[in-house]
Amino acid sequence: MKAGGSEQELREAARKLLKDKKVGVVVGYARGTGELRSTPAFIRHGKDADRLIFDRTCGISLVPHLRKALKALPKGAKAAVVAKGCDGRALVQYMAEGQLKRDDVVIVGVACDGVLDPRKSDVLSDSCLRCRYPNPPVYDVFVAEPKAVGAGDEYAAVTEFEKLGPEERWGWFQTQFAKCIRCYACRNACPMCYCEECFVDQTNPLWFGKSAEQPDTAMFHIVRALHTAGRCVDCGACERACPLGVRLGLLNKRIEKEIKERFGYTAGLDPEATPALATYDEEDKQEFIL
Amino acid sequence: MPYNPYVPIPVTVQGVRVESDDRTLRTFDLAFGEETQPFDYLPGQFCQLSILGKGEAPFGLASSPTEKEFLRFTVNRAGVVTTALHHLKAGETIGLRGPLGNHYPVERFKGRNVVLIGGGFAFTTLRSLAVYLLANRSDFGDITVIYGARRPGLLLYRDELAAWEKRGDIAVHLTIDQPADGWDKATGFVPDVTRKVAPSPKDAFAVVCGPPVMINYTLPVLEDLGFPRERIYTSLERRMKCGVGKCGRCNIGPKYVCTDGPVFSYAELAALPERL
Amino acid sequence: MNEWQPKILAFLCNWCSYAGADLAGVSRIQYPPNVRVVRVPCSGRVNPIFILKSLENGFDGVLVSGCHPGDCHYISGNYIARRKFAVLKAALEFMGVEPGRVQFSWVSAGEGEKFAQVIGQVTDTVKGLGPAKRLVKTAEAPGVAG
Amino acid sequence: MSSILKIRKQELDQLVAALVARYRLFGPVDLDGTTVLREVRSADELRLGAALDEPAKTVFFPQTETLLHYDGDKVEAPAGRDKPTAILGIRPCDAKSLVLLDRVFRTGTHQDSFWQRRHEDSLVVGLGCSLPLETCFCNWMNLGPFNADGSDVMLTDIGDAYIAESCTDKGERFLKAAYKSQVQRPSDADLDKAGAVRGRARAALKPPVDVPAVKKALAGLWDSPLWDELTLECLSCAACAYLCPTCHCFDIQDEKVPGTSRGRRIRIWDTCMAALFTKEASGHNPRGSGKERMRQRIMHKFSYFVDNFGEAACVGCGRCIRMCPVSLDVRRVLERVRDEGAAKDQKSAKGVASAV
Repeated sequence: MKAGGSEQELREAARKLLKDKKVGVVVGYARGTGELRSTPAFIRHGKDADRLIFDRTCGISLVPHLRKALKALPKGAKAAVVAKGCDGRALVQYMAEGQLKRDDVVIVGVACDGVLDPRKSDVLSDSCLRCRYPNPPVYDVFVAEPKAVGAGDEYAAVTEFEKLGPEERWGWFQTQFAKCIRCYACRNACPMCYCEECFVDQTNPLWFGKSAEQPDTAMFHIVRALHTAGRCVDCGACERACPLGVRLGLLNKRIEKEIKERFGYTAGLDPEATPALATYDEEDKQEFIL
Repeated sequence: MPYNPYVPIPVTVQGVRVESDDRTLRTFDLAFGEETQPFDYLPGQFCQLSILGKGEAPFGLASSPTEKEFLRFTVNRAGVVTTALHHLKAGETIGLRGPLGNHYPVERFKGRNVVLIGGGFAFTTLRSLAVYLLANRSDFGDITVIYGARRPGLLLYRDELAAWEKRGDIAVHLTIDQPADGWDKATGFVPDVTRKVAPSPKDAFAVVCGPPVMINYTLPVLEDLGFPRERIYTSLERRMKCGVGKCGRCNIGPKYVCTDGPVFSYAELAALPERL
Repeated sequence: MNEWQPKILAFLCNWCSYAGADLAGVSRIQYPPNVRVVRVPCSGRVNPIFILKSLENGFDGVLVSGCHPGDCHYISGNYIARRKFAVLKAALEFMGVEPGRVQFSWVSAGEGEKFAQVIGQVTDTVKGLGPAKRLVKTAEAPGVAG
Repeated sequence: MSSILKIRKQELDQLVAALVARYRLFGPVDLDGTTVLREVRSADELRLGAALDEPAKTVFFPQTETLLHYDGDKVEAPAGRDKPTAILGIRPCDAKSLVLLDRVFRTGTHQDSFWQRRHEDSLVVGLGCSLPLETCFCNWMNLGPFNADGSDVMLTDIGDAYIAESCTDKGERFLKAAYKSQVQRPSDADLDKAGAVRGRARAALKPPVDVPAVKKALAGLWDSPLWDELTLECLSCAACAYLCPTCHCFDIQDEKVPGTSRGRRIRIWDTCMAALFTKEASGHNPRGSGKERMRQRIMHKFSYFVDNFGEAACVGCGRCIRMCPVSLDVRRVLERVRDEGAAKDQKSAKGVASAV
């Protein structure tokens, strides 16, 4: 894929940030192996800015890489990060959760048309097909023009799935779990999985077995979905990271829907809002409680 | 049944003794079950002790092969398995795999002087070695023990140390980090005491066991004193699972602590890339 | 004939529901004996992991019971819990786990009758569902073949 | 003498039936869009030729394996096998990985009985690799898309049929027993086609990097900043290790059935990329940071394994590249190692020169 106009703008923006000493590093995308993959790039010198790309292959969430880059920088130094709409939402959620100060990071927003599902070379990721937030909610620099906000029913796939009977739904999830090898690529690629120690790595107590059998694998995925409930920005990085095509974004989306309908909260839009599961409303519905 | 390196044999707890005054160390004497074949071993080797349902962990044999009646282990309570071991009572059965790993080169020690240098609760296999040397006393030259702990109450096998001090055929130098009430022996860290009291390197071997920091400071002292690297031995610890060279976690460079070690000469260690 | 009896685990908050259970006992109100109780300081202390772990360990149903809204000893523990449980319930149902397996209730210290009634209701529901299969870790894992 | 015969694709059933009669047969199958190795009983389950997402090791060294069952103090080893194992349709890279793993599990002071009893008497019917992927680099590792090492029989796909060739005595005996007199010999045209397929596959691979030079360079790069840089890119997940056909590290865990005295001890794949791998109960961790873990992974594969087993622990299957969530390419790592090593050599040569 050729470097388009916005890619040149992106490189120019990176060069300027480095030249003006606004940031110590620009975390962005470079070409990975083959035409369909990208890889994280840590640009520290203007001359390397030409490595930067942005196109439909840039499906990694760079937020985990930004976290590492910030740690590696001297105290007080800032990092810039290339952020799609979903990545920007993840950064906003970080701010809402007290994980990142707005001033620590320079957000280079990019207009996103969706990224490819790495397992199907010419199809957009599920999360992109239903995306309503192509532009980061906050940014310092924006490369090219912001996109029109997505329309359509973002929960169509959830609604469709719910039409199936419980047996079929369970069967589908069992198939997904059967593919899982517990490499934790989903967790490590997830911007919101930033715990210092994940519950599956705790040994005393050992919450769930370490086997790749059921229900140990299921428990990992369910608890991960619950831990990201009200925080997940549906960037789809987990599904794209999965080497075996486990598709659990649907469960996250269902949880997101519940939280939106019940509590009127959508993650990653407002850095001042308290995350849905860290607060309450006395009037919350409780029809399910005996 | 075909050979299976992962199946432990049952052993019975004969006796349990609280070893340190902070109760974090316990010594277990184990006996072979009726249906299990006793094995032979040499000082420096280790076993995997297992509590079914909790797991396994490696421990150096603190008994000497000359003590036929029991296998002795001293266990520091740190994780899940060691905590479960600390709850054991006499008469209970646990699993054991071993003996594993290599051993101190006792054949090479024959006719030579041996100095044993220990720190903290890593004195276990040194006890095994000392008892072995004393049981075959005429085979060896001078035997010197230098052993230190943070406090007197953390020294292992205190009754035995006292008995050795009374014997004329083994020199014992005990030390603690800081002066303490009632302590009339040396104070100071093991490397410093070693520098003061170590015997001549002539015809001598040194064996060092202790926490990594103690080993790191003691090895150069021995070298300064004139011990060649080939005659300094140490025993290493690493997190282990299989104990038989397969599971891949205890390596230091290309060497596996479980099968190539745990005993290494300083010369071998110096050739490895990773530090302790 | 021996009817199958479900095993149900109940996490009861120390201040209300546990006292409610106590009152039911002292008042000699009959309720099904299928429930094992874990006393917790607050319904807010119940991590969804506890509930999932109970199912994995073979409980056919799980009940979490706390103070009525406004009565929480820690002011807001049950409000926060209510949000967590709503999400957990939706997620499990979406996956095809029977909704009756995991239930929630508010029972105050004075509601011995209600406690007995909740236990009766939960037990009946779980009985209707039959033994739990989904998310249960079976006693013997597949042996080594080949 | 080795047998060569032609198996029409619509007659693959006969081969599968012959394998199933003698072996517990594993082959590539589709699982919701992912190609995995599973037990198969008939040819129509197979998805031959698709790039296998799981490595062949899963057959002999499954991700989860019961080492023993226990009840109270009583310990029981799991029941043995009933039939030997066969694998159909793995590529030569995967077949070679089994040879390397056999060295790990079968040599040294202890033999791994679990690996042994599965691997012993096993039969591998490999499928030559007609279409190397962009991520393939078997030629770097002294292998090729039709390398026979590890296969007992090798198939070459010529379109409507496979040319089957025995590579070992075991493979020869199997083909003889399976096909007896009804063998269809390939025509010269068939053999030409097979030759062309092989030639095309070899030509598709990119020129290799000198891997022995990489091993030499690694010796001097213990403290290289390379490891820090790679750690920044790497997510520290286990995709590369678990999907690597030669990675063999494992963990051992005990499980207990709640409310009983019964349970099992299992082994599960583990990875040197995880902090927990070497963390001791005291909290001490000899490989406490990502840098040390990244170094361990590369060193183990391309240096230590060579020291211990004579070859690198890599067969160039490229799964770690294809499956890496961040497209961290091990070939790029090896090139960087080689270049840094060369730069270092040059520097020290200069140093010597100036000292003289």
